[in-house]
Amino acid sequence: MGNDELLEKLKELFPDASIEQGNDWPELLFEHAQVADGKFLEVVQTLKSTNEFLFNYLFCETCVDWKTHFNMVYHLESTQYRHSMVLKVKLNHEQPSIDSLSFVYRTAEMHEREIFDLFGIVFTGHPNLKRIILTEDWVGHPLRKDYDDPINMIKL
Amino acid sequence: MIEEITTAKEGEMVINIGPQHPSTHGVLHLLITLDGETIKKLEPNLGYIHRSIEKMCESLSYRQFIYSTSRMDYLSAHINNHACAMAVEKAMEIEVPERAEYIRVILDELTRIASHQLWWGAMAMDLGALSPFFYAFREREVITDIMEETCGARLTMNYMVPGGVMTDIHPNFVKHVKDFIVQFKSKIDEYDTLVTDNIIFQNRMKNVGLLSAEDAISYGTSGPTARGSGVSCDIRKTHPYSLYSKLQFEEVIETGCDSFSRYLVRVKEMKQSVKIIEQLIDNIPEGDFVAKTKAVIKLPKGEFYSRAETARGELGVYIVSEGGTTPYRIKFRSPGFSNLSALNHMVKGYKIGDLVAIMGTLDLVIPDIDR
Amino acid sequence: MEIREIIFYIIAAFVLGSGIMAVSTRKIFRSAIWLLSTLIGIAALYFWMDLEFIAAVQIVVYVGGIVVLIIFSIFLTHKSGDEMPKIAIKRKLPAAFAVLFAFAFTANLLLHNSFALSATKSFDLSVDRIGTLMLTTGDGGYILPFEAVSMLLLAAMVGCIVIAMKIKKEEQ
Amino acid sequence: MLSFENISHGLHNWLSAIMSETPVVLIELTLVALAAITLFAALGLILVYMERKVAAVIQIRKGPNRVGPMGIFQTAADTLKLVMKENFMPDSVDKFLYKLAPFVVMITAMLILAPMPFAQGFQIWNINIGVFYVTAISSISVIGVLMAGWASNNKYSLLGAMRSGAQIVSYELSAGFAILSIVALTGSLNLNDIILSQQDGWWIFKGHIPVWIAFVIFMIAVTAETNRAPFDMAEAESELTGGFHTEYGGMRFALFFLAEYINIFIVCGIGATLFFGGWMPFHIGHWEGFNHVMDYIPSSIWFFGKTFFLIFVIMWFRWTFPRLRIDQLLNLEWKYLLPISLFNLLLITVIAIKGWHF
Repeated sequence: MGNDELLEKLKELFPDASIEQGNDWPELLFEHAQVADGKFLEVVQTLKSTNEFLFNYLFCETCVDWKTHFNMVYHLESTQYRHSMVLKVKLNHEQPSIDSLSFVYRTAEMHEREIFDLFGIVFTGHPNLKRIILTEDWVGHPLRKDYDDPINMIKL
Repeated sequence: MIEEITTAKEGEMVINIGPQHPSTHGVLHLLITLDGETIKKLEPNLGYIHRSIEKMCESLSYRQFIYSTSRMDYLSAHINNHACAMAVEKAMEIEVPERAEYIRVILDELTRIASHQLWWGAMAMDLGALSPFFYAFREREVITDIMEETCGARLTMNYMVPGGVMTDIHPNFVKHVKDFIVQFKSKIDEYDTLVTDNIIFQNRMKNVGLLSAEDAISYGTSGPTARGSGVSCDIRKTHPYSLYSKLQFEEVIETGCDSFSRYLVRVKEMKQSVKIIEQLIDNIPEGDFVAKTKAVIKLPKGEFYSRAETARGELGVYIVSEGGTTPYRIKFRSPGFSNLSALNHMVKGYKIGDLVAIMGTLDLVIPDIDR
Repeated sequence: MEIREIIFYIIAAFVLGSGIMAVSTRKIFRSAIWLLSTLIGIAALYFWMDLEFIAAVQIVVYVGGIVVLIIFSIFLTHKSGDEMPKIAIKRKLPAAFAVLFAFAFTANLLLHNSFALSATKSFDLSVDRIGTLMLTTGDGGYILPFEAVSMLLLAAMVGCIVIAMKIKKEEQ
Repeated sequence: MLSFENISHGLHNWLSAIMSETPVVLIELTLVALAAITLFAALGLILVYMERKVAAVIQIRKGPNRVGPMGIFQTAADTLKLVMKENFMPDSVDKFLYKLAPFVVMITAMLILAPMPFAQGFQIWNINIGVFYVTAISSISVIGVLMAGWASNNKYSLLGAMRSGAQIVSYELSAGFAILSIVALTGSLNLNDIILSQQDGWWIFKGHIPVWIAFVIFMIAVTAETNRAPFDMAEAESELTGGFHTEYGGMRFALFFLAEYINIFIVCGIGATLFFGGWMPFHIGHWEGFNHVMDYIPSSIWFFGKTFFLIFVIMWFRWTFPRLRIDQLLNLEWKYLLPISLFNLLLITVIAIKGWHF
């Protein structure tokens, strides 16, 4: 499916989300409130199992700290149709949390642990949510923009 | 971690593989729970070589940040640099000169061969055969010599820049690459006689470390690891970049889903890479080796994602730009990290000896995982 | 003293010493090792007596077989490295009596027996003869015990296989 | 002609002439012990050097070539380094057993040396049951490995010890059956008798294909028994980092290392004696001239030549094959080697009874 067609289909399916064409792929953006209470899993399941989409391959999962809020970014691809899309969820900055995708895409388990480690986002329903890269007694989340380590960080 | 050791069930034993262990090829730490010699559970514990490259890149310019990626997957340094350069080029809409593209692809494929050769030797060593390592390095040495001549470095190349390559190729480049191809073709059969056809080797690899196609996709694996499970995922074919759409080569796919399939994919890929180089090496066009770019690169506001096929799988470079001279956020989707996540699934119920063999076929490079 | 005697006393001291260590040490693995050296000492005694075949059999059966099995089972037990608890006096006493009795009994036997050397060699030591005796049906032949033992071993082997197969079924 | 036989007999006669029996025995014991230790050291140095050179040839590189001409003093320098090294010991090991283990392995290797016929009439102990003695004593060496693995208080070591225990106990059977087949053909357990029975041809030539099978099984089984690759499960450096000797260093490690090479020498010596006629020279039928030339080569050269050839074969295995997995290793023994060697022994017994061999 081409990007334009995909865009139309997604608009049909999620009328209340903000959908736009990004640089590469269609981008689907949800507010956190829209996908709270387990609805996010439903959305992802729809994307994964609807016959037209079949987004079965989560090839990148990351997070961006926008100082006022976090954006979770999921890059999805269908290994059958070879089309891709970007799924984004806006999280609030104080207590960021979102449903874990680790049972939909197994790869999310490690990626979410990394994001938890470096951004401090809590994934509800994750089987083993603890720090993966830093030591368990580390304070703070280094990839946040407000993280500061005056001893080890060199400011250019 | 401590609590897991103490909560091990009666008759089970928890063992630390690494961070200093001969077969993790780096500072990977695996915590495995054993029943006798059978693995019940495996948990990777990362971060021993974590340098926070993503955070560092937030304060580096778009010319500088490419160099830090040579240190990620140091065996695919050229391809990493290529992916980053492509992300910047895409954002800036820079047209890369034809000559630069040719040089880039040739070097990418040479890198792939060199990486696979190192893997081949190291994996045989994991299985207890020490000699193949030396045979692999005999050919690999020629490639690193070519690299040294061309870029001045043997491991961390830093040769690709936004818009092309840093310097023109050495006058002897074409001749040396051709010599290499001749040597490689005469020696590749030795690899099969020494390792592939060995019955002990085949018994160690066949039906070990099964990863079904479905699981391979779900675990986000890519590269030879996924292609060994019958998943078509070569970025060079599925999302062609640079010259790959014009080139004649096959995507190697094996459907055995076991360690041996992953092994075969890599060995056959080396032959495909040689095929690609042969198509290009005689036709390198004259012209500029780098496009004219501004001294200070400023990316427009937006998000840019570029994908490239490294020796280990799909490398994704995700740049979020606020319009400044440095990226706002960079994410490197490294192939090793996702491939490692499938390890627990693959080794369950196998022996320690198999763990080493399976880890060998995943071709892990630890700095690529930790970043 | 002749050299043969000196060697005998060295071996005897070794056997007795490691025997005492085997029962008095409180670490189970060390106990097994001391038992092992006792058995090796006994094999050495056989060698000293020029009973080479018996000595080699002693080593193959006891050292190569039984002690290795004992050590394996020690490996499989938990806390094999810990010291065992001290034994209470009331359990030591009966043991001491038993030892005393055995000692008195053996000493009695030894003192009342005359160890007169017969002029002719009373038995042939060669392996050929042992083998022939094992399979002789007539007088002095050991074919019946030999066959009985082989049946017993076969039964034991079948039993082992049955037990091992049962465990496998349970796992599935 | 000057031979080992004459030297040893001359020495014995001379000593007996000048003193009584007890001091003679004592002096001879000391001399034998010294000779054995010297042989040990020399073998260790030569075999380690040989292994490194063989490995180098197979791996298309040069190997040691700096210390002395062709690097022949490299192993001596290495030994010096190992001797000078601190004998560290990790905490919470069973100190007594930890220190004892290398010596057990070493002493076992020394004991097996006793019945080896190094040359015509030259042997430390002409024991009547030579082959059986070797099999018996070699079963002790596993105790040293188990001891080392357990006493180190390290899980890798323990796993290595368990593996090696299972492995050695299993492969002893096949090695035993292979040896038995030659015993069946010769009708004697004495190593000298076995050699003398090969006066008119070595068993490997006389015994048809069954002896070849027995020889192949013997080589596989002894490779496994000496813990050499492709059966080096007990060390398995890519899996268990060092197996049972992970926690050993310095001279204690060197003893394990040395014992491994001595064991190789011994099993290859036994192999050469059983299948290749020990110190017997190579003869061809009625080629009198040729046979006469062969007779001029000293018997010790024949023995060492054959032994070193077999050692080379075992080294060749090591640098070519990948390692087996522990369950494959045990399957190979119990499902293939053992039934084959049992059947083969039956065949050889028939050949021996019917007198079908040459």
